[in-house]
Amino acid sequence: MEGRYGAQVALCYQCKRCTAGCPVADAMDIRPHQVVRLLQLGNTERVLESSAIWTCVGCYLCAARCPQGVPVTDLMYSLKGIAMKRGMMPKQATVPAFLRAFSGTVERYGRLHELPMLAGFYLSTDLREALKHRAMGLQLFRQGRLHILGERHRGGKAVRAMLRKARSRKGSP
Amino acid sequence: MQQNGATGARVVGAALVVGGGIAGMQAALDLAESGIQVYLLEKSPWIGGRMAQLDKTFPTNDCAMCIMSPRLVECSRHHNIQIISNADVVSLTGEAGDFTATIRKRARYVDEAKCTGCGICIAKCPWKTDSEFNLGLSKRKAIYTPFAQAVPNVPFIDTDLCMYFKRGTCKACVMFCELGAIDLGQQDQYMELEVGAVILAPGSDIYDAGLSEEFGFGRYPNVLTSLQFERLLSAAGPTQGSILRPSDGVEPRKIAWFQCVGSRDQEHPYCSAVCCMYATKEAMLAKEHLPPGAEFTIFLMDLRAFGKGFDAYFQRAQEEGIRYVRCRASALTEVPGSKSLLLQYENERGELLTEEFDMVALSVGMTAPKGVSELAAATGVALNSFGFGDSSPSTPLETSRPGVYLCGTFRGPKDIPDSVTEASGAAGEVQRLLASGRGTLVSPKEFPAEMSQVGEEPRVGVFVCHCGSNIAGVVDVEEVARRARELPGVVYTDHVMFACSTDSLKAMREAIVEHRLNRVVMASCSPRTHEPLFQENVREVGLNPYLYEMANIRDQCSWVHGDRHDEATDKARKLVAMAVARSCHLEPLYKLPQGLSDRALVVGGGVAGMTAALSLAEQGFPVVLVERESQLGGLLLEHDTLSSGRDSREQVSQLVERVQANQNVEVLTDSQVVSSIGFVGNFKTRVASRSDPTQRLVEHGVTIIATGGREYRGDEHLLGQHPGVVTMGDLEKALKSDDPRLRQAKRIVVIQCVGPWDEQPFYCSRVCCTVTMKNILRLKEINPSCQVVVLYKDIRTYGAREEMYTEARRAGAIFVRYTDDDQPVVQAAGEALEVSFTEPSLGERLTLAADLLVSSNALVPSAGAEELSRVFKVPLGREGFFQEAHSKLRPVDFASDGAFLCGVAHYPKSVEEAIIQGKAAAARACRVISQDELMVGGVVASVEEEKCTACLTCVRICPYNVPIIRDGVAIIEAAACQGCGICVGECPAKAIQLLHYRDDQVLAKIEGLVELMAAGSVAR
Amino acid sequence: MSTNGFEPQIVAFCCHYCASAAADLAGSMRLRYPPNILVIKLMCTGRIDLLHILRAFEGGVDGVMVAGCLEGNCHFISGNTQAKRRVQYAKQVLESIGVGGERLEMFNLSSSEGPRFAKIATEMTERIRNLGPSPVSRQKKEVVK
Amino acid sequence: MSYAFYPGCALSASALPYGMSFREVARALGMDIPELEDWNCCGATCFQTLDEVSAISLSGRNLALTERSGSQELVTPCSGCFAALEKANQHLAHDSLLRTQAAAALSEAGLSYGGSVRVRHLLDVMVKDVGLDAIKEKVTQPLTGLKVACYYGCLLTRPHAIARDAHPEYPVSMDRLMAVLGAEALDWSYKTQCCGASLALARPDMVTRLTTRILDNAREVGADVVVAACPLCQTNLDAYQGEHAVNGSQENKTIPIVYFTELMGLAFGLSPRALGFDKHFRDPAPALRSHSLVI
Ligand SMILES: Cc1cc2nc3c(=O)[nH]c(=O)nc-3n(C[C@H](O)[C@H](O)[C@H](O)COP(=O)(O)OP(=O)(O)OC[C@H]3O[C@@H](n4cnc5c(N)ncnc54)[C@H](O)[C@@H]3O)c2cc1C
Ligand SMILES: Cc1cc2nc3c(=O)[nH]c(=O)nc-3n(C[C@H](O)[C@H](O)[C@H](O)COP(=O)(O)OP(=O)(O)OC[C@H]3O[C@@H](n4cnc5c(N)ncnc54)[C@H](O)[C@@H]3O)c2cc1C
Ligand code: SF4
Ligand code: SF4
Ligand code: SF4
Ligand code: SF4
Ligand code: SF4
Ligand code: SF4
Ligand code: SF4
Ligand code: SF4
Repeated sequence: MEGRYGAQVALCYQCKRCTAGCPVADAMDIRPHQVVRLLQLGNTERVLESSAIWTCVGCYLCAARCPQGVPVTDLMYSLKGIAMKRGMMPKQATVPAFLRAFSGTVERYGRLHELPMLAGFYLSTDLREALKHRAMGLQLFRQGRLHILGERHRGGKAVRAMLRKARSRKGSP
Repeated sequence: MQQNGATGARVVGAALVVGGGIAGMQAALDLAESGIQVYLLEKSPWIGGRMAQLDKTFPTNDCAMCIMSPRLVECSRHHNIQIISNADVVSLTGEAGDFTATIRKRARYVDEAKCTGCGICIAKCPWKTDSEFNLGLSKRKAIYTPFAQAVPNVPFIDTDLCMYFKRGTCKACVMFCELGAIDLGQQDQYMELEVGAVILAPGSDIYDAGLSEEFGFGRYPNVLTSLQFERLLSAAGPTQGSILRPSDGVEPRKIAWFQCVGSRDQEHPYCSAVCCMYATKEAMLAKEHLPPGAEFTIFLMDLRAFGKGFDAYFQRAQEEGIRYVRCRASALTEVPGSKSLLLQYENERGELLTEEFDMVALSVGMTAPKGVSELAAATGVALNSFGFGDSSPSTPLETSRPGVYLCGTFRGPKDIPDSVTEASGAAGEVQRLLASGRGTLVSPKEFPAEMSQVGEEPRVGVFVCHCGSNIAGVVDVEEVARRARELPGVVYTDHVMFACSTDSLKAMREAIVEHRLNRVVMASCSPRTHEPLFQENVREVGLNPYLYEMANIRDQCSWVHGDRHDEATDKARKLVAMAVARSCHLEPLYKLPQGLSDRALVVGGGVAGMTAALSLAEQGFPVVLVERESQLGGLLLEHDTLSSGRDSREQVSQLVERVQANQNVEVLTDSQVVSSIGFVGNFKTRVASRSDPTQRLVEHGVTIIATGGREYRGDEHLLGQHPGVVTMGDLEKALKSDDPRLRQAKRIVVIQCVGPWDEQPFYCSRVCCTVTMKNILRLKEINPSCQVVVLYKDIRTYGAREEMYTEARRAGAIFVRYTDDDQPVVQAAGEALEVSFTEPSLGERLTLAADLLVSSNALVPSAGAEELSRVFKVPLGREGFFQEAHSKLRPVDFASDGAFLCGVAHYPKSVEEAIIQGKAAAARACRVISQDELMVGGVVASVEEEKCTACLTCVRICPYNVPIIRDGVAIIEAAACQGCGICVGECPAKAIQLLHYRDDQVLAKIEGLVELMAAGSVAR
Repeated sequence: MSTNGFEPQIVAFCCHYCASAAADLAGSMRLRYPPNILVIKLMCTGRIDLLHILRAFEGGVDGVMVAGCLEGNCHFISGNTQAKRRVQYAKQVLESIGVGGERLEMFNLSSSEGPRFAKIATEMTERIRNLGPSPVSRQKKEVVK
Repeated sequence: MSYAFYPGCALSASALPYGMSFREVARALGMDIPELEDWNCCGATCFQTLDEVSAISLSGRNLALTERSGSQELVTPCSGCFAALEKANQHLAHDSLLRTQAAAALSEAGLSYGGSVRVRHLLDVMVKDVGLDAIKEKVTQPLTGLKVACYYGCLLTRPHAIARDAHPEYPVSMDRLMAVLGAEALDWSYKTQCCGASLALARPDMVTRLTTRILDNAREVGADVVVAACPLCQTNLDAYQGEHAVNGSQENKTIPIVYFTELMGLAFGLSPRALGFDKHFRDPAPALRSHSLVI
C-alpha cells in the first residue's frame, strides 16, 4: 500500500470531495476521505476491517475529482485484495464470494460464464438469495441470454498457466 | 532627452504601461504625477479591467465603481497620460532607459477625437449579442460601450456582429451620428513610441467554469460564476441589483458558493487568493439584497482570510448567519422542473447530507490573461509555469528583461490593495531608472496671465448645450438660453450643438473676450467628466478657473425626464438660474507655490524601511533613516533561510551594504523620534539618540513609517514552562545553529495561529503558515524520518505559496485542523510532551507524544507604535498596526498628506511583500518630493482669525488632523487641508469658511431658485 | 400624475463622490424619476450646515434631502456621519418650528446605485407630495395672492 | 486501420441484443471488424482487486493476440472491458515493474506484447471513425419524437487518464449520435453516475438505490428510453428498477433501457427482431410504438 500509492496518499488534504461525490458513501462505515486519512495516519488495520472497501462500487468518481489526484478507487481495490489475502472478511461476505466465483470461473474457462459463476456465488453465500432472482434468471433463459454451458474456450489452458505465473512472482501469495 | 550621468546612455523620460486595470492605472498616475510621460496601453477598447465588473469590494464593502471611476477620469484627463486603447504591443527593441515600442492600434471604427459619447449610435444599432461585460446576463449592441462610466467614453464596433461588416448594409450608426464620428473605413494604425521603461500590468483572466462539467455551468441555468454574481449584485448591472434566478427570474432563497473552482488542484497548483474573501463578500451583499430568511452557504476547504481586516470581515459574515461548510463540492445534479440544484456533502459533524439550492455560484480562480504569451514574446519577458509573469523574490517587480517591470494580478493572483501596492512599487522602479529623464518630456501647460476680475461687477455668460439631441430632444434649449438672459448678472447667452467640440470651445473663448465675460456658466452635462475641459478653456483666455460654474441639464435632467418635455425645460431653467446665482458669488482662487524639503524621513530600518530609503536615495533624494536598535535589519536578522529559498543573512547584508554605501542616506541607529510638527513638504522632526543627548532636528518633506513588528510571546501551550516548547522564531534560530535536538526528534508537533486572542480578536499573521511549510521542508532535509504533525485552523498559503503546502505534504507532514472551540491540549511528559487534539475527519480524540512542540506565534506591532502614532498624528488600526488612508486604493498612504507606511508596520507580511511595499511607499513619496514646489490652496478651509475662539472643535472633528491652535487661534494649513468642509459646519463661531463653497456661495443656489420661483415664470 | 395637483419643490444636497455620481448614473441608464428634485453638489455632505437647510425651507422649498456616501465609505472618512448628526438636529428644529421634520431626509448610497437614486427621488417626491406644500411656501403663496 | 473486435464475456449471453444489433448495424455500414480469435476475459475489476499482475496479464493477453493478428485497434462494446484493457495497456507502457512481471506471465501463454495496440470503445469508433455523416446517410426511419437519455455510466469516461474523453463529466458523443438518428437527446444529470453494476450480484440492495436515482431522473426529464453503451450498465439498469426488480409491473415507474446499436438499427430500418428488441426485461416496444416507430 505505502509503496505503490503512499506518495499520492500523502498529498490528500482532507477536502472531502471524494466523499461528497461518492454515490454509496452513505452506506459506508468509514468514508473515502476517512479511508485516506487512516492510511495517512498509518492505521491500515482499521481500513481493512471496514465494510467501506466492500461497499465501494468502483465508479472512479472520487479519484476522478480528487484535486490532488489521490487514486482512491484503486486504493479501495487494493485494500480489498489485501483483506482477502489476509482472510479478513466483512460481515456481509457477498463481495469476496462474488470475486471468488468470478475469478474461479475465469480461471476455469478463460472467460466468464454466467451460470457457473452464479452457481458458485450463491452456493457460497445464500441460496435463498438466488431464489429471489429466479424470475430474472428464467426470463434470461427464455430469451436465450443465459447459457447452460458456454462455448469452449481454446485458450483456457494458456490462461491458467499465465495466471499461475502471474501469481507466483515474488511477494504475492 | 537626457544623458544618464554615469553611463552616458540616453534616458527617455517616458514609460509604457501595458494594461489599464486598476494596477495599470495606478502605475500610470504615480508616474505621471512624478513628471514622467506615460502611454497607457490597453488591449480592450476601454480601460478599467476586472474591477469595473465588481460590485463592492472586500473587506470594506466600498463600491468598486465609486472608488475607481475618479481614477478613470483622472487617467483620461491627466496631461502626462496618453491612453492608447484597443491596442497591442507588437515589439519592444532597445534597452533599459531607451526602448522603442511598436504598437498596433486596432481600428475602432469610431473617431475618438470627434465622438462625444452621446450614445445615439448605440440606441439606433439594430443588432444585439450577449454582453461580455455582463457575462451573458444582458445584451449589448454591435456598436457599444460596456458600462456608463467607460473611458474613453467612445463606443466600439464589433465587426463580427455589425451588419455593415458582415453584409455591407445598415450604416444606421453612420446616419444617426450627428458628429460624423463613425468611420467604417478606419484602418489599424502602427506607431512607434520611445520610452525609457515598461510596466506590464495585463492582469488575469478567470478560470473557464465550463471546464468543470460536474457543476453544470452553461447547462444548468442557475449555476453562475462568481463574476456573474458580481454583475447581479451591481446596481448598474443587468438586473439593477436584484438577485434573480436566470431560469425563472425568481429570487432565490438558498444560495451556495463553491470554492476553489479552478484553483488548488493538480492543474492549478496555486491558490487564487481572493475567492474566499469575495465569496464571503458576495454572500453578505446577497443577504442585504434578499428578503429575510434567505440562506447562504459557502463550501470551502480553508478560509483564506489572510489580509488586513479579513478575519474581522469573516467574523461579521458568520454573525450575519453566512454558513461555512468545510467540504469541497464534488458535483451538482439539477432537479428537473424546478431547476434547483442538489448537492451531496459531508458536514463538520460527519453527517452526509443532500441539500437543495436555488442558485449556486462557482468561485472561479484566476488564470494567466489571454494572449499573454504573445505579450511575453513581444516584450521579451519570461513567464512562470502557471503562465503568469515571472520575477525573483528579491527583485519582485522586475521581469527577466531589464527596464521592464510587472505588477498586479499578472504577477500572480492577488486582491486590489496588493495590486495597487505593486503598481506603485513598479512605478517606483521606473522613477528610479528614469530619474535623470524626469520632467524632460512633460511640459506643464502654459496659460496666459489672468485678467483681473477683482471688484468687477459680474458679467455672466451662459452657454446651453444641445448635446445633439441628447438635451435638445427633451429640453427646449433655445428657450432656456433665451430666458437665462433675464437672470441678474447675465450679459450673454448662447446655445451650441456640441459644447465640447473643438469649434464650440473656440467660439466660447471668442465670446468671453468679445463680451468681456468674467463668469461662465455651462448648462450641459456632468462636471465629473467635463468640468476640467471647460475650466481649461476659460483659462486659455485668462479667466480664473474658479469663476466657472456648471448646470447639469443632461445626466440629471433630459436623460431622466425624457417623457416630460415641459417639466424638463422648467427644471433646466431652474438649474441654470441656480448656477448663475452662484457664479455671481464666485471668487478667483489661486493655488500658490510653496517651497518644500525634498528630504525623506524613514522610521524603522528593517527590510521595508531600507528598501524605501534606497529607492528614494538612488533617485537623488536625501534620506534620514532612523533605527531604534544598534543595527539595521529588523526581523530579518533572526531568520535562517527565507521561504523564497534565499539565505536571509545574504539578503540583509546586501541591503545594509547598499544603504551604507549610499551617500544620500544618513543612518541614525540607536535613535528614536521624539516629536514632529509641520505639514506635507515642511515637517520638522526631532530625533534623539541613545548615545548622544543632543536632539537632531530633521527637516523633511515626507515621512515613511516602517517600524515593523515582532513575534508574540505568551505562555500558551506551556511556552516558557517546558523546554520542549518553542516558538517558530526559536525554531528558526535552532535551525540556524543546527541544534542537535532537531536531528534527534522523532516527532515534532506544530500548532498554528497562537496569539493573544484572549485579549483581542483574532487576526491572521499572514506569514506563519508559509513559514511553517518552509521549516517543515528544512526539518525533513536534516531529519527525514522525523514525523511532523501540524495542527492548524486554516492553512493560508495563498497564491503560489500553495505549492509549499503541497511540498510539505509530499514530504510526509500531516495536517490536522482544529477549531477555536476545540483547541489542542499540550501536557508535559517528562522531557517530552503529549499533545491531544480532535482529528476532525474521524471525529476522534488523538494523543501523540512529541519531542518538540513548535508554536506558530502571531506577529504583533513593534513596541512604541502608539507613541509614534501620537507623534506623527497618524492612526492605528484595531490590531495596533498603522492604519492606511484607504485600504483599497491608498494602501501605503496615510490619510494626512506627506506620510506613508510600509512593511509589517502596516500588517504582517513576507519579505517580498515588505520590499514591494517599501518601493510603493517610496514611489508615493516621490510624487510629493519630486516637485519643485507644491501648489497649495484652491478648495480649502480658511479661518477668520478674529472670529475664532480657540474652542478646539475643528481640531477634534477634522478627520485629517489638520487644524492646530497656535497663539490662540486655529490654523488650517492649506497644504494639508483636504477640502471636505466638515469643520466649517461644526465651528460654533462660524469662523471657518470652505473656499469655493462659502456659505454665501452655497446659499446663492437656493436664492437663485427662490427668486426664479418668486418671479412666477416657472411651474413649481 | 399628481394626486392633488401639487408639485413639490425639492432640493437635494449631494456629495460629489457618491450621491451625485449616482444621480449621473441614473441619467446614463436613462432611468425615470420626477423632475421635482434639484441637485446641489457639495464636495462632501460634511459641508452641510443647518443654515443651508433652513434657508431652503425659508425660501419656500417643500422638501430637502441630503445624500452622501454609504456609511463607513465616506470619501472624506467621516463627513457623512457628521452630516447625519446635523440632519438629525435640523429635523428637530424643523419639527419645533412647525415645518415638520419629515420634510428633511438623509440618504446614503454608492455611486453605482443609479437605480436607487431614482427610487429615492421618486419616493421623496411622493412623500412631500402627500405632505402638501410646506407651511412656509403656503404662506408665501398667500402673500403673493 | 484494421480493427479487431473484442466482444467481452456478456455479448453472447445477457447482452445478446447488443451483440445482435451490433452485427446487424456493422453489416449495414459495411464495417470490417472481425472478432479477435481466442480472446479471454479481460479480468474486469475483479482481478484488479485480487491481483494486479493477473489483471494486467489477462488484458495483456488480449492485447498481445491483437498485435499478433496484425490489427492495430481493439474495439470493445463493453465499458468495463474498455477500462480494463486500456488500463492494462497504459500500465504496460508506463510501469516498468508491472511490464516485466506481466511479460513473464504472458510468455507462459506463449505470447509477448510490444505495445502497439490502441483500445477503443465501440461508441467512439462509431462516432469518430465511421462518422456521423456516414451514419446519417443510412437512416431511413428517423427516430423523430423519441426522447432519449444517453447513459454513459462510469467506466466509459473514467478514470479520466485512461478514458481521455474530451468531456469526462458530461460526455456528448452518444447524444450527437442520437441526434443524427433523429431522436431528441435530453440534458440530464446522471449521464455518468455509476449504476453499481460491479456489485449487482453481491449488493443488490445498494445497486437498486443507485439505479433508482438514475432512472428517476431520466423519467423526470421526460425520457422515453435510456440508451446504454455497455452490457453491464444495460443489464443492471434493466434488471434493477426500483424495488420492482424484474417483474415489478408498475408500468409508469419503469423505463426501457436499450443499446445505442439497437436504435441505430431501428433508424436504419432493420428488423427489430434481428436487433434483439424482444430480449429485454422492460419491453421497449410500447415506448417506441408511441412515437410511431415501426417495431
Ligand atoms: C469575482 C471576483 C471578485 C473580486 N472581488 C474583489 C474584491 O472584493 N476586493 C478585491 O480587493 N479584489 C477583488 N477581486 C480581485 C480584483 O479584481 C483584482 O485584484 C484586480 O482587479 C486586479 O487588477 P489588475 O489591474 O492587476 O488586473 P485587471 O483588472 O485584470 O486589468 C488588466 C487589464 O489589462 C488588459 N490587458 C490584458 N492583456 C493585455 C495585453 N496583452 N495588452 C494590453 N492590455 C492587456 C485587460 O484588458 C485589463 O483591462 C475579485 C476578482 C474576481 C474575479
Ligand atoms: C518566525 C518568522 C519567520 C519568518 N520567515 C519568513 C520567511 O521565510 N519569508 C518571508 O518572506 N518572511 C518571513 N517572515 C516575515 C519577515 O520577517 C518580515 O516580512 C520582514 O522582516 C518585515 O520587515 P519590516 O521592515 O517590515 O519590519 P522589521 O523587520 O520588523 O523592521 C522594523 C525595524 O524598525 C525598527 N523600529 C521599530 N520601532 C521603531 C521606532 N519607534 N523607532 C525606530 N525604529 C523602530 C525595528 O527595530 C526594526 O529594525 C518571518 C517572520 C517571522 C516572525
Ligand atoms: S478528494 Fe482527494 S484530497 Fe480530497 S479528501 Fe478525498 S482523497 Fe483527500
Ligand atoms: S469508486 Fe468507490 S469510493 Fe470512489 S466514489 Fe465510487 S463508490 Fe465511492
Ligand atoms: S453617435 Fe457619434 S458622437 Fe454619439 S456616441 Fe456614437 S459615435 Fe459618438
Ligand atoms: S452599421 Fe453596424 S454598428 Fe452601425 S448600426 Fe449598423 S450594425 Fe450597428
Ligand atoms: S482557498 Fe484560495 S483558491 Fe480556494 S477559494 Fe480560497 S482563495 Fe480561492
Ligand atoms: S498560522 Fe498564521 S498565517 Fe496561518 S492562519 Fe494562522 S495566523 Fe494566519
Ligand atoms: S471651531 Fe471655530 S472657533 Fe473653534 S477653534 Fe476652530 S475655528 Fe476657532
Ligand atoms: S476642510 Fe476638512 S480637511 Fe480641511 S481642515 Fe476642515 S475638516 Fe480638515
